Amino acid sequence: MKRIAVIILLGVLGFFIFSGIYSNEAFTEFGNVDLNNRVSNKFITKSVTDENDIVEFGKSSNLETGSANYVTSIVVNYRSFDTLGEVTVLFISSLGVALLLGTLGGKLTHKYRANFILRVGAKTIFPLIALTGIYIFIHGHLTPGGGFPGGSMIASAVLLLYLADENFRAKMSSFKLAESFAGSLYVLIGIFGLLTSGYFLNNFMNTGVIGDLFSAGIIPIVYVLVGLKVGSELTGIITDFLKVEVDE
Amino acid sequence: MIQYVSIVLMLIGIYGLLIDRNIIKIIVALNIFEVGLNIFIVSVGFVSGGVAPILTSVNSNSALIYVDPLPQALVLTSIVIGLGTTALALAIARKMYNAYNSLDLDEIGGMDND
Amino acid sequence: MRLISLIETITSLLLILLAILAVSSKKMITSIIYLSFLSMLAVLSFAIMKAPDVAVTEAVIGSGLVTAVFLFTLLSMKKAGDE
Amino acid sequence: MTNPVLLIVVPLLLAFLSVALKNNKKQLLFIAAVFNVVGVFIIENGSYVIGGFRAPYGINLNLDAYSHLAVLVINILFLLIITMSNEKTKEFSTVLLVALAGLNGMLLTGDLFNLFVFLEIVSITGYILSTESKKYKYSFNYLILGTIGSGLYLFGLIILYAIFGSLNMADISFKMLSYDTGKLVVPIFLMFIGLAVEAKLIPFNGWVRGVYGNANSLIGSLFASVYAGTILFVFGRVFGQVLVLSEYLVAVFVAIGVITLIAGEVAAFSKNKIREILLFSSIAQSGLVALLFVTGLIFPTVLQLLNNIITKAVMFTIAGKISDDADTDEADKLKGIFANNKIIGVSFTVSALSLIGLPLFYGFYSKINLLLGLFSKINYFVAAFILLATIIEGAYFIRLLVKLWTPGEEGKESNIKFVTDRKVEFDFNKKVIAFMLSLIILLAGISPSLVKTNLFAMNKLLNEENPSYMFELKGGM
Repeated sequence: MKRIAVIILLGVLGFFIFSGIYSNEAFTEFGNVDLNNRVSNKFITKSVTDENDIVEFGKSSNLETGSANYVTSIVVNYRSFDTLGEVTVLFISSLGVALLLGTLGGKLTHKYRANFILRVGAKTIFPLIALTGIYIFIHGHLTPGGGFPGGSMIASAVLLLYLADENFRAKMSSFKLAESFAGSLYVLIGIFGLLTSGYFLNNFMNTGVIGDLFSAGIIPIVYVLVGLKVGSELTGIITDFLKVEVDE
Repeated sequence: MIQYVSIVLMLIGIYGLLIDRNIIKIIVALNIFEVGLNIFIVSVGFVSGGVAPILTSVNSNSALIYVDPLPQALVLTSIVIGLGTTALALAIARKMYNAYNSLDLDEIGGMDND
Repeated sequence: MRLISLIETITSLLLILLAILAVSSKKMITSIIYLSFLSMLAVLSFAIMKAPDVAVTEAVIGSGLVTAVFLFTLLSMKKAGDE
Repeated sequence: MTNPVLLIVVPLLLAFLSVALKNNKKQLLFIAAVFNVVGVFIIENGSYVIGGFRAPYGINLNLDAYSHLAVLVINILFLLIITMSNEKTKEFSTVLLVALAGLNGMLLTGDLFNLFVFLEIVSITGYILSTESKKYKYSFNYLILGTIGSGLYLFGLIILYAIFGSLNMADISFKMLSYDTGKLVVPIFLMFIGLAVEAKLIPFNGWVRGVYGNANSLIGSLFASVYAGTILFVFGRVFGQVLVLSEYLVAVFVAIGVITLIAGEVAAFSKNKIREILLFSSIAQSGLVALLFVTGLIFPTVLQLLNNIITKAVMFTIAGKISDDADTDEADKLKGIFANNKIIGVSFTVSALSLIGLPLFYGFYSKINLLLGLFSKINYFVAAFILLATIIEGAYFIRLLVKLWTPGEEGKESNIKFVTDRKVEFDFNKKVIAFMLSLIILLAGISPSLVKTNLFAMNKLLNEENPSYMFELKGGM
């Protein structure tokens, strides 16, 4: 009975949403978006502060933001403040998980023993995955990816170790230290920009030639910090989830 | 097509939230809602025939037609926030299970652990 | 171009199917597995919509870590339930 | 030292550091709160862009008379509350630091997506704080409702982005002026749901009873005063100033506000536990403030909001402390409790009477102002409901006060001996600050001109014609 009521309710809601969205001609149809009507057009030509007609890969230099990946340029430059908030969200939820589960003393154990291949394989693959993660966040301004997937990849490498060896536990104190260090440095970079140029999180370094590894000013630095922070936070969450109540 | 689907996914997520009484499945429904929302956000920036918003040696200048990069940046934020809330929700769910020894909201609702 | 729209249609239908399965399945574990598949299909749809950054992030976080955390939760509850 | 971004990032920096400096967490929290209180007096109004990218493209902070008043009040209240319940802050120091950053961010930001991020930060700190009571089912309920609410807010916001191509508050507001707002009912309503969950409006407030009703002195007063104040200030910003509402939506929102107001007051009337009375009164006040913001009254609404959050800070701290120590907060079991704690009793009484709006108290001034504002808008209907709500409010608060002051006579549970059994020791901090706040309420009630002239931000709010986001529009896009 309840099911039918809910379905009818959602049908009405769905009709309301669909008709509300698609009866409005200003809501452009899927695929027909014109970027000139949006703020993004200035992100594409990188001309928010400087006038710029065209940006060319490997040629244009010293633009307002030097990232070849537009998404990265938004995430770490134009809307960097959102990213700081996002890192904070992850920080606070890992803290919340730690408050809830961190005090438990027991260890979650699985019933089966990991076989030889998993045990040896995990130890071999671990550095590879971790390195891939690091590669991803160092190249965040050139290729897809960046701090968040890179950091998560490091955490999943640790996860693999947990799966292979149920007695293995990461040393959380060092992860906590890395997390605190990376977060503080992110804010301090922002404050440094505020002191030198009057804008918080200002890109105060030379942005170089688009497409070079050493380009884009503070973007790679910030992304490495974000990667480290996300990696240690997620490792913390996973480690806390592997704790269980001690049997009485 | 995929935009309509994303809205339907959100509705299915809300349906799950209203119908399910199992804590874990409520969190699953919440995740379905979030996946739908994320697809919707990305779809708002899609340009048919557009190029992925990365300058490379192939797509080497900004005069090409790119898809809107801003919604993609927003989705990155949204995904990470979703992970944060899911982890916290599951941690609370575990605590609930320990406290009430049940995962059913109807059963838990009747209990009072004062 | 044709192929893309075909893939898009199939992805869309599968997305809805998996969402319904995930919501309606009785067992928690199957529900979680369906959610994991749903995330993977979301990755595909992000790729179709030319969003590689989002696709990479969703692949690692959405279908990887979220599933792992869900499974750990379930595992810990099963343990408590056994005793 | 005049950039308001420091109000957000300094608490955040200290929060990150507090993970490494575990032993000094409490001190760091205190430092940040004091820093922010000093900071709100030296920041200067204006629009501040972050990262050096101009406003509709980058994120900006918008410090005008409205948000300046808001950060002033919220930061001072935050400091007072953590000082009052000093003994309970240790475990949650880092969470509170992040909450402080998030609250300031919500009030200052000039970008709707950035607002979403800060809203999530603040709500997550809220979920974590609510687990303190160990009533996990209520925390879970709160988390699910809050997450779905902010998801819907984001959904609505993205539809607005698809239409206007911008996320900046001033930019969207400017573009909306020349747009048929009747077509924007769906996105605006979705955003409304998102904020209404946190603002405790009916029917999105299912979480409030469990969370507020079990909170201790620190967390209850934080929720009822600082969190509620912030979310209502933001509500006023978004729905009173940024988004242009169509008449249909205004009617719906006012109806929701009126229903929340009346239902909240009636529910409060039927309760016996102190915290439940207060929480339903909070719900009612939220409805009142939200509906007034929607009708376009800014100054009187802000006065009423201040009345609510200052008095609730005092009352929730006292109620929380009573139930922490006495293990109950049922008024019938606590008869005469104030006879042993006169200073606390007086503070509580002054706050309650001010909330009702009796003459001589600050609340009278704010209520008169908002009624006059409604009359000038020829909105007698709403005014009648507010008067009705005031009568109910007066009835239950006076009933409660009588119970708490007069020792119980006969009856099974409520004899005098019982009162002396449940003795509550209020520490020095609570006494001094609660008394100080009630003095302020009295002083502001006796001579309202003090409020007008002494609070510099309020003064500007009165004088400027449109006291809100106009900086950005003047700056040009």
